[in-house]
Amino acid sequence: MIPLFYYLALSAIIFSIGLFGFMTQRSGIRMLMCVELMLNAANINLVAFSSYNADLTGQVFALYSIALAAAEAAIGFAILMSIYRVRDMINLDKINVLRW
Amino acid sequence: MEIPILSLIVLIPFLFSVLTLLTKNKEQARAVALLSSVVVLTLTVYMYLNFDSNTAQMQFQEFAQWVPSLGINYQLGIDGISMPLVLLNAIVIPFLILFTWNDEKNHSNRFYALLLATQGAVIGVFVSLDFFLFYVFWELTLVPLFFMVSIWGGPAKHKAAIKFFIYTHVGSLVMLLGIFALYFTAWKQTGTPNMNIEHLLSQFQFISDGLSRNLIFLALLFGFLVKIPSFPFHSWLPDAYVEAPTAGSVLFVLLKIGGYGLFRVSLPLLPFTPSMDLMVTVMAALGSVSILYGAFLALAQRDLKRMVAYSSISHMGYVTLGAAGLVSLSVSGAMFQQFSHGLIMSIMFMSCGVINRATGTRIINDLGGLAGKMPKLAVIMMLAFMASLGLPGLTGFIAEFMVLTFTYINQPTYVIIAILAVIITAAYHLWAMQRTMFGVYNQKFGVLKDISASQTFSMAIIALLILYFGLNPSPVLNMMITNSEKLVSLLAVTGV
Amino acid sequence: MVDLTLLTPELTLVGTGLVVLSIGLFLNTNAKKILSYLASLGILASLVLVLTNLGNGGMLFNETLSFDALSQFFKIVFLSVALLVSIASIKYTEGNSHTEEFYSLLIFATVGMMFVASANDLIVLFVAFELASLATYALAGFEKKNPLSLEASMKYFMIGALSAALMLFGISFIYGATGTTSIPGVAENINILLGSPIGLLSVVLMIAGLGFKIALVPFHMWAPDTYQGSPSVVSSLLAAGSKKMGFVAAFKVFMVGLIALQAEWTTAFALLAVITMTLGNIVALSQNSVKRMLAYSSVAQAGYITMSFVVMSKTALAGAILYALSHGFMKAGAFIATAAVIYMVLSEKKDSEMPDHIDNFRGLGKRMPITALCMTIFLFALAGIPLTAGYMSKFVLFASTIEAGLVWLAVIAILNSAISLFYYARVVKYMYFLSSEGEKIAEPVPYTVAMIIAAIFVLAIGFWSEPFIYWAMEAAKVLI
Amino acid sequence: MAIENMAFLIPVLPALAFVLTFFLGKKLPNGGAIIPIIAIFTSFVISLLITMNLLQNPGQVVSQSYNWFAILNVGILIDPLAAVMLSMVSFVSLLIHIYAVGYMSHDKAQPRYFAETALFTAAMLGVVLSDNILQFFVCWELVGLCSYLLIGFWFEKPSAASAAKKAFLTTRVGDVMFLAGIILLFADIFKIFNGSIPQGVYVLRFDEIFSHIPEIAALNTQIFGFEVSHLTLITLLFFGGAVGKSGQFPLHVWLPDAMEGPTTVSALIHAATMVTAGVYLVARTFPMFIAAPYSLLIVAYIGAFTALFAATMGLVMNDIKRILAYSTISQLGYMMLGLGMGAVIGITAVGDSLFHLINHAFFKALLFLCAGSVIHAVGTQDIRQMGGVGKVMPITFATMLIASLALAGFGIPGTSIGVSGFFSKDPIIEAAYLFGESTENWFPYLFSIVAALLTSIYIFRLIFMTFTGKPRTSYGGHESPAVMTVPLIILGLLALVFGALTKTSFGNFLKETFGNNFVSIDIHALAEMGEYHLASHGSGSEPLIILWMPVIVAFAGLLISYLIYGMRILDMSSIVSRNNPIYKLLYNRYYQNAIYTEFLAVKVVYEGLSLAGRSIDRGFDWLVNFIGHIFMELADGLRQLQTGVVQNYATAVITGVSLLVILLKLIMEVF
Repeated sequence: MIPLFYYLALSAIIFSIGLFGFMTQRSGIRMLMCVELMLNAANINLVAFSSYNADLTGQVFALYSIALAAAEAAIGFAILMSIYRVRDMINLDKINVLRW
Repeated sequence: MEIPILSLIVLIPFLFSVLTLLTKNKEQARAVALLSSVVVLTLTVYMYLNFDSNTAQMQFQEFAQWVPSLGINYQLGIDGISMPLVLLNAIVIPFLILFTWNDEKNHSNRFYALLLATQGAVIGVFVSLDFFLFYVFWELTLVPLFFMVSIWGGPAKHKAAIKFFIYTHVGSLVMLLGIFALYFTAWKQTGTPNMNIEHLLSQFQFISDGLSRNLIFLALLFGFLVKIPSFPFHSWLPDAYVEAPTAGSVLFVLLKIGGYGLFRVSLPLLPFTPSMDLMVTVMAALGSVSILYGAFLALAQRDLKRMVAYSSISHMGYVTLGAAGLVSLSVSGAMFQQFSHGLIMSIMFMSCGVINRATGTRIINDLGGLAGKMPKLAVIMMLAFMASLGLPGLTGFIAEFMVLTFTYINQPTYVIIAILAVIITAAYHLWAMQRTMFGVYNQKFGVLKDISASQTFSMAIIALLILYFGLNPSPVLNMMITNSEKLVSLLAVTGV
Repeated sequence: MVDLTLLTPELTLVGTGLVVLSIGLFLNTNAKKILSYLASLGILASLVLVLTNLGNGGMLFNETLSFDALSQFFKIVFLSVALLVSIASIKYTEGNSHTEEFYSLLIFATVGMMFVASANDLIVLFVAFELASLATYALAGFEKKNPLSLEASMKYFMIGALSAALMLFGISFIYGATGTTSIPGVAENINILLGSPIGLLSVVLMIAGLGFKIALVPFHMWAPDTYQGSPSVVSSLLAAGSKKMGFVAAFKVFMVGLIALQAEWTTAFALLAVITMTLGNIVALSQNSVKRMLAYSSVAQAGYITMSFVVMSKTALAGAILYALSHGFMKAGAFIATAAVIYMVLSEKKDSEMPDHIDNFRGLGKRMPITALCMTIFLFALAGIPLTAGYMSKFVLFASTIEAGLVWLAVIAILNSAISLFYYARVVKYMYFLSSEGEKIAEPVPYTVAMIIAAIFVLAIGFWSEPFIYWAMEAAKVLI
Repeated sequence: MAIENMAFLIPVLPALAFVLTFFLGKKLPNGGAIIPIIAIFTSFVISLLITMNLLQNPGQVVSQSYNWFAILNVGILIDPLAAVMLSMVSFVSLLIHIYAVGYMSHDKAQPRYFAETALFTAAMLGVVLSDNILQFFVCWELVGLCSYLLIGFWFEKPSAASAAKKAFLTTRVGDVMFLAGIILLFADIFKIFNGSIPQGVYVLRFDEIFSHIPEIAALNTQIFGFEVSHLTLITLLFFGGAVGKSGQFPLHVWLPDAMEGPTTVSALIHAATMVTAGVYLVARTFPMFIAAPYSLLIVAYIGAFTALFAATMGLVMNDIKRILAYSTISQLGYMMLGLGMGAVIGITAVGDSLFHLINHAFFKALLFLCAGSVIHAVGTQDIRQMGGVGKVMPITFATMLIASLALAGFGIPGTSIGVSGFFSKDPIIEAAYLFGESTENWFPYLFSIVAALLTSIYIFRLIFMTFTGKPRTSYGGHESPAVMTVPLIILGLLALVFGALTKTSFGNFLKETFGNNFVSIDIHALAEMGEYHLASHGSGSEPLIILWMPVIVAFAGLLISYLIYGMRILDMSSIVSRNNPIYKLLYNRYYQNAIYTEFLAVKVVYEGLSLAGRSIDRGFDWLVNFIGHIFMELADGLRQLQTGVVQNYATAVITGVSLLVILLKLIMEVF
């Protein structure tokens, strides 16, 4: 069967992609997607570990985190929506009234 | 069961300061303030009369648990070191209130409230035997003075207030570090936390590490030197003293907690400080330099009040120097200097205030010939100036003579430096006297009224005290000597 | 059948939240005022329940929830902050059609924090953590017409999501290494990670995840913007409440779970503590927005509390925990006072650019005497002037560093608090020494009540510290 | 009750008078002058009685001591030395007070005047009868204060105010040396007792001090490589104090300016209550001086030089009071010289010097009072505008003439014919000759003899220009009222006969002082210690020319000034002119003012040191503010990090994480 290392490598790659995207993307939507990537990378880890440790906790945890991710996305989109209402755009790098 | 007199003299001012806040107008405020200060004075005098000046022990002790889990207690007591200073405060404050009796100030209720609060805090520092309590009062003295300067102060009041606040706060924090160190090392040794000052001081010698002992001593010393203030930590003083309203300056003068700390804390620790000789030298050097430096700068000032402020630096140098003398009489001389300096400077600042009020200027060269118009002021101010330049028969001389003479035994060099300053001191006093009081009257001031009855009364009483204690210092000096002998006997243990 | 008495406070809160939410659907805007009182009552009730349960502890739901001195102490902190906030919000939500949402969010956030406080398992911890976060994201953006509020919540949310991901990633490694998510269980099997890069990585990830809530530099950058932008009452909840949640979580994760990796995280926290307090204090010096200044000051205060991770002694923890409590009252109070001022400013001119600008504090002593007095108390407490809660907790905390022989750390902390005095005193100066043309105005009752309560506690902790220190000690015993 | 129990009243009564007059004076006639007069009269009576008592039985020295504070005491010591001083001071000051009733009658500040003079007298009396050096110093300072107040009596006059300040400051310089001497002395005795001073021993009492002279002399210190005995140091420091108070070179500058006060004050200062204090200090501590190597020599040289130096300036002054001022300085020089002669004639020196002091007190007081009444009548102080005053003011003229003769010292050696000055000044000059003989140091003698010549020249110049000839300006002069002339007459009589009456008894009486009565001192042993060789043969055995020399120069002086100013035969205009450098030098008083005030005080101390200090202080201030400034700058810099762009925040977070990982990794590697 596939060695654990592969999973870890995969999740690491996904996570890094997420990080990179989060830092570089302007649109709020894309940034949210990057966050999802990172969360899922974590989930991969959890699941992989749980199967290798032969213990279900990890998978339960993964389920929880998926649910949470959904909730988070909901809130996030809500915020972005209302921003869009007020500012007619969601390029977050333009939204820097609060600074210094 | 006898009355907890110390708690009373500490708490009454605070209590009444709250009452004063509630008063509606100036008349009520000053009346309440005066009442409080008079009560405190009577209590203090009563205590003084029942005070045994032949023992160095703490008297009128009070004890109550406060924060047992940290060994913090509410513990008060008074001895020969603190008694004169408490007396000084109790005496001067009522007359200070009388002095300001007819001043036109906005919100005088706040003013008197702050004044009383300061008194309470300062007395609290003197009588608390618990380091925590000590520090609490120590810091509390800052707050009312900060407000007083920034509300009723001169043109540059805000800068001065903040500077004074931060600067001295830093000093106190460094001191606090030292206290912590004492506290925990003692805790480790005895296994139980205890903030009692005497206990902590007695544990100091068991700290194995010499370096940390030096550091602790230095931290505490720094805190005190900033408050005294001694060269080179004095730069907060001129601004604060000058910008403060007259009463504020007087309160600053009564703020003798720095020197007090020197006697209460530093000297007992000294014998167990590894590099003791170095420390003593440092203290002596700073003391004598402050004396000389302050004198020269006073000579350089054009503003009368600023001159007085610098002269105060110069005089406080005697305290440090005398403490470094390590002879019982030099130490008590230093203590007496604190007492006498408090009295003298009070009048000096009052005079500055009066002159400024009357003529609208404090620039020495603009003044002149006031003696003709304000004879009463002239007489009192003359006496204060003479006392301040160390004229025999007045308190200043007793203190300075004792400090110089008895310090010479151990620290000849620094005494010689200090003696040079005596001439300069005379010089700037006489110069200022000549330019303000004598010579041709500057007509642009028009007709001046002499100082009011209340001002005359309050200044005259203090002046008489200066004269009395100058002729017969024993009433306060003896208790000082008793305690300083104890302090010095500790030193003798380590063969000094 | 498990005995749920220990859980009653949380249950009460949840109940209140749901009730408020559901009733709110049927009420018209003016009538919604009741809800705020209702919510406040609910919070008060659960606070009372916690206090009654004080002392008896235990585990629930096969040891995923633990009820002990620590958790209860922090619950008290959260609930009292929540209570202050909800009382203050009576005024804030007045005539707002979304009152019920506000309060339910507030309550659920509190519930989340409380669960974090008693979490004994990483899953519970994470979920509760997220619960609180999500609720507060929404709260921060509560003024959904106000671009600043939205920007605040957006930043808060974005960084929050990022750090949640980081934390989860970290947890995943810990789980992988130890095979369990129960915190004590982790503590037993963590030794595998000793000195391994994975261990180090997971430690750092956890620090990042929690440091976001604690607002440790460099994970703090959202905090000033969010505190400034979001409604003051919410800022006070964030600063006073959810920040403490980060601490309690960190206490559990590091001091219980990852105790074996102490070497790594002590060093990390040492660095972060110093940087945090210094940067916070220095940047606060040059702020003109009072809320932003308070934000930086709370960054700095976080730095102080973090010192306890470096010292790791019973006194230090007691100090930190006490500090958490006092800071809760001080900061909540300060923000509420600011809220009052903002209310005043806005009631005078609607579209004021920066209503919490320090110039609006001119002559406050005359215009809003009570507010000014309370604000002064809070500020001096934050600065650590004796006989206030701030001084007492600083005293214990700083003292403990000396006790542990970390003089350098103590010196840095002391110097920092000396710097901090400057910007606190500055506000006092504006309130009392600078005059303004504005006339005296009636101070909104709810704000005043909240502030007075806070002020009373601030002074009480300062004067009569014994019981508080005792509780803090008890709580500290749980960790060490 | 025994008279010595009333001794304490001597200073206390005038002090009381001060308080009373100060507060009640306004309500009484002539500013309550009566109070101090009565008080001082009583003091005088008491001191006189004590003196009488001592004359009969020299053993009964009054000596009382009480604890003051710490280990220091207050006390009274009246031995012959003190007794004569007391009587003189109280007597002269009494006369001056009486005189002042008339002189000050037009001044509205009379009460203040009489109060202050009373205090002045009290302080001086206190100096005289104190039994320990500290009390001595205390009263000494009070004297200084009173002189300050009185010189600046007309404080509206800027010149008066600054003169007062100058007087106080200059004497202060001396006082500081005196204080330093006391401190050093105390430290030494402390050492001798090695730190534990037994109960009831007052180390600063004169008898205590004298009993430790040998030990103190044994202590040495290196100063500039010279091995200096502490005794020498202490005595020289004391002498420094004396130099200040007694206006010896180089601290004499204040005395001429002190003329700014009322003339009566000048009389007090010059005759009775101030300048003599310095001489008295040296006399009081004479045992220490004679035991200290070189000290007496220095005293002698300074004295002799001052005598000459001041006389030269006296020659050219035109202000009548200034002339007298310089003559005082010069006479004080003689007294110091006399004391210095102790190096050869031992204890007798004290007798001679004090004798001159007393006589000088009489005739100098007289001179001033006469000058006063002249000024009172003429309304100017410039002798060039006077002339012929003798006709309008016969009594004043007569008494003034007597005083001048006394000052110049006319008399016939070997007989008891002569004015008081003669009997007291000649022994000093003769001693100076002896001194030259036995130590080959001839300068003192030369100085003193030349000074004697100049003295007689300048005083008769004054007489001739003032009283003889015809008025040079129109002044409505009149003789002064009785209240002023009576004191003149009394003083005149004394100036005339006092010397003749007491010339032998006085010296013997004074010898008793350091004899066996209150502390037994073997002067010869001390002199050995001081490496002095007391001349075997006493005075009076010199060659005749030496005996006659002083008188001859006195007559010479009289002649010269008669030719110049009386007959107007010799024309001095060529000499007395601005373009004559010597005259210019003298007239500008050796440019002391430029050197002391403008250079030392202003340039060096004020502009140099204090202003420098001020800039240093600015530096400190700047430093403090600068630190604050740095923080504000930092704040402004660091807040720029907060860009407000959420992506950057994310970057910050991630960078933080990675940096932490790397750092920790490294740290873990290292430790």
